[in-house]
Amino acid sequence: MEQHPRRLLTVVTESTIESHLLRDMERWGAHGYTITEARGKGARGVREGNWEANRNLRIEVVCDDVTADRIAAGLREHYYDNYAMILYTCDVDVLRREKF
Amino acid sequence: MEQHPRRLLTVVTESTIESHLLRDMERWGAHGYTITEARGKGARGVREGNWEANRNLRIEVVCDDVTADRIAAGLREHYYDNYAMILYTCDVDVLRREKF
Amino acid sequence: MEQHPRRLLTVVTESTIESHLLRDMERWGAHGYTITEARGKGARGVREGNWEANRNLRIEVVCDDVTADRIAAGLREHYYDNYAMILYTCDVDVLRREKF
Amino acid sequence: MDPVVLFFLLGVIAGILRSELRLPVQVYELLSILLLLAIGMKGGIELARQPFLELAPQMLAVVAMGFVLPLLSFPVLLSIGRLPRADAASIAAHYGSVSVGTFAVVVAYLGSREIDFEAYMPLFVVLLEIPAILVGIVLAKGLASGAKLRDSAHEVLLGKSIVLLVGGLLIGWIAGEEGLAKLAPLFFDPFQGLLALFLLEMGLVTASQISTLRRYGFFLLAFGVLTPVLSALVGLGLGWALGLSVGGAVVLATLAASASYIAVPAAMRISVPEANPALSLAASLGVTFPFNVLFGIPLYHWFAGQFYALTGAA
Amino acid sequence: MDPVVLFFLLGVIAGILRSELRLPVQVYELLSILLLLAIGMKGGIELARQPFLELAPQMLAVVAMGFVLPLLSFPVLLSIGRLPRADAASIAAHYGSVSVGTFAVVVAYLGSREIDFEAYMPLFVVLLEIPAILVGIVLAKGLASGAKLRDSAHEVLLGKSIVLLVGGLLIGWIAGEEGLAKLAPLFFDPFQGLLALFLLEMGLVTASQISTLRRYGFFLLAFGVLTPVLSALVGLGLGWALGLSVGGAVVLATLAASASYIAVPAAMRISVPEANPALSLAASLGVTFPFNVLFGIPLYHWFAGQFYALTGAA
Amino acid sequence: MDPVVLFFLLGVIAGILRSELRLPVQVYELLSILLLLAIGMKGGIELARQPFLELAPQMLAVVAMGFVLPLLSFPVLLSIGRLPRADAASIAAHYGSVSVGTFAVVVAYLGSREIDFEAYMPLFVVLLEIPAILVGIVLAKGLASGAKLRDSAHEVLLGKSIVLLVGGLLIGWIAGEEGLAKLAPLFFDPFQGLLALFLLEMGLVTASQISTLRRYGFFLLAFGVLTPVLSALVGLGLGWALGLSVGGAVVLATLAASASYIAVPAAMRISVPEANPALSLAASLGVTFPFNVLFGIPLYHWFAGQFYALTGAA
Ligand SMILES: Nc1ncnc2c1ncn2[C@@H]1O[C@H](COP(=O)(O)O)[C@@H](O)[C@H]1O
Ligand SMILES: Nc1ncnc2c1ncn2[C@@H]1O[C@H](COP(=O)(O)O)[C@@H](O)[C@H]1O
Ligand SMILES: Nc1ncnc2c1ncn2[C@@H]1O[C@H](COP(=O)(O)O)[C@@H](O)[C@H]1O
Ligand code: NA
Ligand code: NA
Ligand code: NA
Repeated sequence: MEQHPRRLLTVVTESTIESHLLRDMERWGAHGYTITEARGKGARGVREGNWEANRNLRIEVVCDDVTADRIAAGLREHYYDNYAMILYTCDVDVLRREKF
Repeated sequence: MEQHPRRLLTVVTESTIESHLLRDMERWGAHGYTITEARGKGARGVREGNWEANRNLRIEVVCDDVTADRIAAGLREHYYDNYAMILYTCDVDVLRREKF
Repeated sequence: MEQHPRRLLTVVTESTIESHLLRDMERWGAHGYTITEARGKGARGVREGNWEANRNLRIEVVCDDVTADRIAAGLREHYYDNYAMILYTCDVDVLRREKF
Repeated sequence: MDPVVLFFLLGVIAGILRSELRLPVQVYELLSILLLLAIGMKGGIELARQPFLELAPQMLAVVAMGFVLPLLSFPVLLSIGRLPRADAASIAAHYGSVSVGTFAVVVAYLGSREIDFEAYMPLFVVLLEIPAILVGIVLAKGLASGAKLRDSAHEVLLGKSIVLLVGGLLIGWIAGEEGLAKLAPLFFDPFQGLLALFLLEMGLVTASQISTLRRYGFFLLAFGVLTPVLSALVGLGLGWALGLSVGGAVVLATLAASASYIAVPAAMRISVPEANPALSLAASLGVTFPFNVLFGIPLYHWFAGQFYALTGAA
Repeated sequence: MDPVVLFFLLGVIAGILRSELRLPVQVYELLSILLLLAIGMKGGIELARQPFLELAPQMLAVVAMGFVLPLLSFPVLLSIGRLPRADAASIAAHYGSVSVGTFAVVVAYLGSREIDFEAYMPLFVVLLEIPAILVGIVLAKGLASGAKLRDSAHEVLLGKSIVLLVGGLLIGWIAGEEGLAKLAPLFFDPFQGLLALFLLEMGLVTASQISTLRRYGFFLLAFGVLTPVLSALVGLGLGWALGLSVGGAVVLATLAASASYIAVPAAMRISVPEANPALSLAASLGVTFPFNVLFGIPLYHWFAGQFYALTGAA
Repeated sequence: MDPVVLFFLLGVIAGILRSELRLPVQVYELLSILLLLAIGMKGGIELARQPFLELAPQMLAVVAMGFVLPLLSFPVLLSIGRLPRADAASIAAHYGSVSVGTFAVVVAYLGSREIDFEAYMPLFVVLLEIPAILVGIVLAKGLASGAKLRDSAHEVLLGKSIVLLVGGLLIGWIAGEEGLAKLAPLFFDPFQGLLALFLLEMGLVTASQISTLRRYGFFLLAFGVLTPVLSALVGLGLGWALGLSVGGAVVLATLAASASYIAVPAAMRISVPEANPALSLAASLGVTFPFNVLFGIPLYHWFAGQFYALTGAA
């Protein structure tokens, strides 16, 4: 079956900034996103997810390389220093490329 | 440590079709699956996950290449046109190949 | 943009062992982790996630190859035989390597 | 205005203003479980009080209405609405079936005005939920869809709302009023409060339908307002013909007027997947639900008053 | 039949018919938190009414029963059941400990029959929860498992159920009946309703155990029915020996008969991981819980009536 | 000690002992929705009883206090605390605003002592929530932050707590006491129970702040205890000047003393992201909230008694 290479960009970050972050990611070229509720631990300590202030979101965006780079650059510039956040990308194959 | 290459197939789709979808995926060869609740946005608009009709599921299946292709083909044929759905695959390494 | 190769290790397992597992994974070198609630099916049957005893967790750790191997080995030795558990790894790129 | 309706408005306004207010979906589920069980049990308590067989003719008539209503709206959707066959069928099914939320609101409405009605009405909710779904599938797929029909009927029967309503009915029937007295502090006493919270959430969901509505324009809006009014007249007439009290006729009119947004959407996604769910939900949730809650129910009450006065039945 | 038991049956039937009905796990958690706190507080209110020291002998005897019960079933599991040592030990621990859900049902049962019992019984629930776990670990690992034992005791003591029960006890003890009156509308008045919902969910879970049961066959079934009956006799005898009222003896018999499905499974997963949890849960949840709820409790009540009449104690 | 406070202690102790006890975040959300709506509705019922305009001067004075309080603590944080400008501004905003949880506790405190207070106090909660946020942003960013300010005000106004409080107020105002009577079994009767559960959860969260506290040391601790006491005196004085009853003055003192941990943290994360949220939460949740709940409120009550006796106002 014909498959098309794309990038999957995953961000784990504070849920407080959800609406701002999504707006920015769409501005930087994301055509869609998937969100799951998460908790975790990292450089900024434990985020247990048991009340407003310490919930994480795990946001996934499937997109082309250029968009992935643009989003990653945007996140590094505008968010990375001040928010609990990690970001990683990996190669994936998608079925219908026109969606992403 | 010995690791074995497999494919990880991820589907994000409407929660309404859960039972049908899982039955089909097992029929197409999945030996297991992992489900997380999700919400998101895509070509079919925002799915906020705040009530029955707009919840998403994120389903992962680890399997061999042939099964991944069969599942992807099945989803494309039977679901892709009529449901909010995306699907992507990526290469992973697993520990005990006999499980997948 | 400069990106650094790392490994993403994903474990899906029973939620009962959460605190023990996280303690061990940190001991084996994980600097952080992300947890989402999950349910699923595998060799040990359906885990519906509707009460204490059959909830799954999906734990992700981004780390270097050596740590990934150490965690995988530890899990295989101490957990794999007795618990509902799968584990897979894949290659990812991260932005700021010093975090992982 | 009933305070529960104020909660609905609060939800709609918060939604339109894009407030951060969200109810966790688990709270929505808990509320709907409690409401469905409470409604079922109330009906069951009442059923226990009277010979079941006496109700059989009424039940048959109500089921017949469930088969007829979608047949009336389907041609309109097809010809005037110029909708594809699948969409027309799906919307017809939504409007032929019922909304438990709207039922709860009319019960609260009559309750706060101390108007009696036949307390076995929850039975009619159950009976009306399914026929329209079957009609909808046949309209979309033709009569050849036999196996699909059986599957669908099976799935709807085992869907959350029917199981809880019927389960509640049976529990109420078996345990009776006295047996259930101890459950009142969870299911009956806070009923209005639970309904208020539920309507707050439905208000938020309704607001999120507005953008779809805008896209599909005037026809959906007109359809979503006119259909319930006309269906209410059908329900009202049937209620009168069956000898129901004024209150009972208002309830039956409201059931006829209400459009499903839980059981039918789920069934249509499976059985008529090519129908666009955004369309039917925008109509049933975005137009008809708020219309019924805010204006329809008082209107049907007024209709019933006039009609029963005219015919000398009241 | 108590209406709460009807909810359990509704859950079981919905589960067997593969209905779409699900309770969100968060609702399950909320219910169990409320029930545990309410049970604890009720016990605490009662403890405040009497000198704690007078209870010490009873408490010791009950703890002793917690140590003895698993020792009785372990050899049966090993020899007749031919189970691996770890599984036998784990199941013995489940049956030596108690189920708070079953306790709530017996309390509701006696309440609706207006049979009094010693109101400090929740204290016994707490006392019975732990000893069997320790015995189970020793049976599985031998006495060399000292550190494991300490860890396990620690974890169970800090597990959700003990913390909420003991916390509730202490709050009830400190605040007393009057102090807690204002909390009644959340914790005490809707208790039966909360229990009904909880049992609905447990019914669904019970139904999901049936496939496992089928796989492991007849022995589990027989064990899951006979053990509670025999344990109930032990509990009944002890209750009589301690001078409890008939109601109190029924409660203690039911506690002895009940098998844990919350605290013990969690502890066994950590301390005896090689035991198969499917086995113990199928027995305790799939057989013993429904047996106790549906048949056991009335049976133990009948036992107690006979026994107390015979001994002239009633 | 009020039983609701015992629940808070239970949470703190369970948290410190690293118990497995967790409340699902959805339960936390449900509880806060119910509490906010209930508080709002109670205030609204009262507002309906008196001419709104008569309250205007009091409202203005309270808003002014909201602007002044953060200006008082900011220099202290900057000079004695040696904190970066952004952190000082953020913490000042937290302490200038209010905590709805603390408000609920003082209401329960006065209620169980049968001390009356002006029942429109929830209005002040709403009014006090926002000014300090605006001051905090200006302190951090300078007056050039015009657009940011507008955005923030907008976001806070549409945040969950304001929408529910104001929505509740309006519903209470429109429907009045009688209209809301049917909602009492969900919102008003179980209020203390809901608050107890909420405090149990807040106790767990408080316990999780302790490690941060340890890291940032003595200054935060001292600040978190002294600021509320001094702010309470400001609130008390204002209450007296406005002619409030003793009870009313205690409430206003407690509002002044309380530090936000919901609305302000969220606003600061967006508008002053370089401020470290761990710092402000450790102070407001880890120190000031427990201090107020356990010691502060009785202390402010005592203050008020002395003060009103001295000035002959009581
Ligand atoms: N090494 C890691 N692997 C997986 N997830 C991580 C890792 N580090 C951080 N996270 C997640 O990212 C969130 C923010 O990370 P941080 O900014 O490092 O505190 C954490 O709460 C975790 O959920
Ligand atoms: N580009 C994307 N990246 C990540 N998730 C997506 C993307 N597009 C769609 N999704 C997810 O897939 C669901 C269905 O997509 P669609 O059929 O395009 O509406 C959405 O609700 C999202 O959760
Ligand atoms: N092939 C698979 N693909 C995705 N997830 C799986 C697979 N097999 C098992 N799982 C997940 O891992 C959990 C434990 O697996 P198991 O130990 O095989 O029962 C299951 O409950 C699933 O959530
Ligand atoms: Na209808
Ligand atoms: Na037992
Ligand atoms: Na303050």
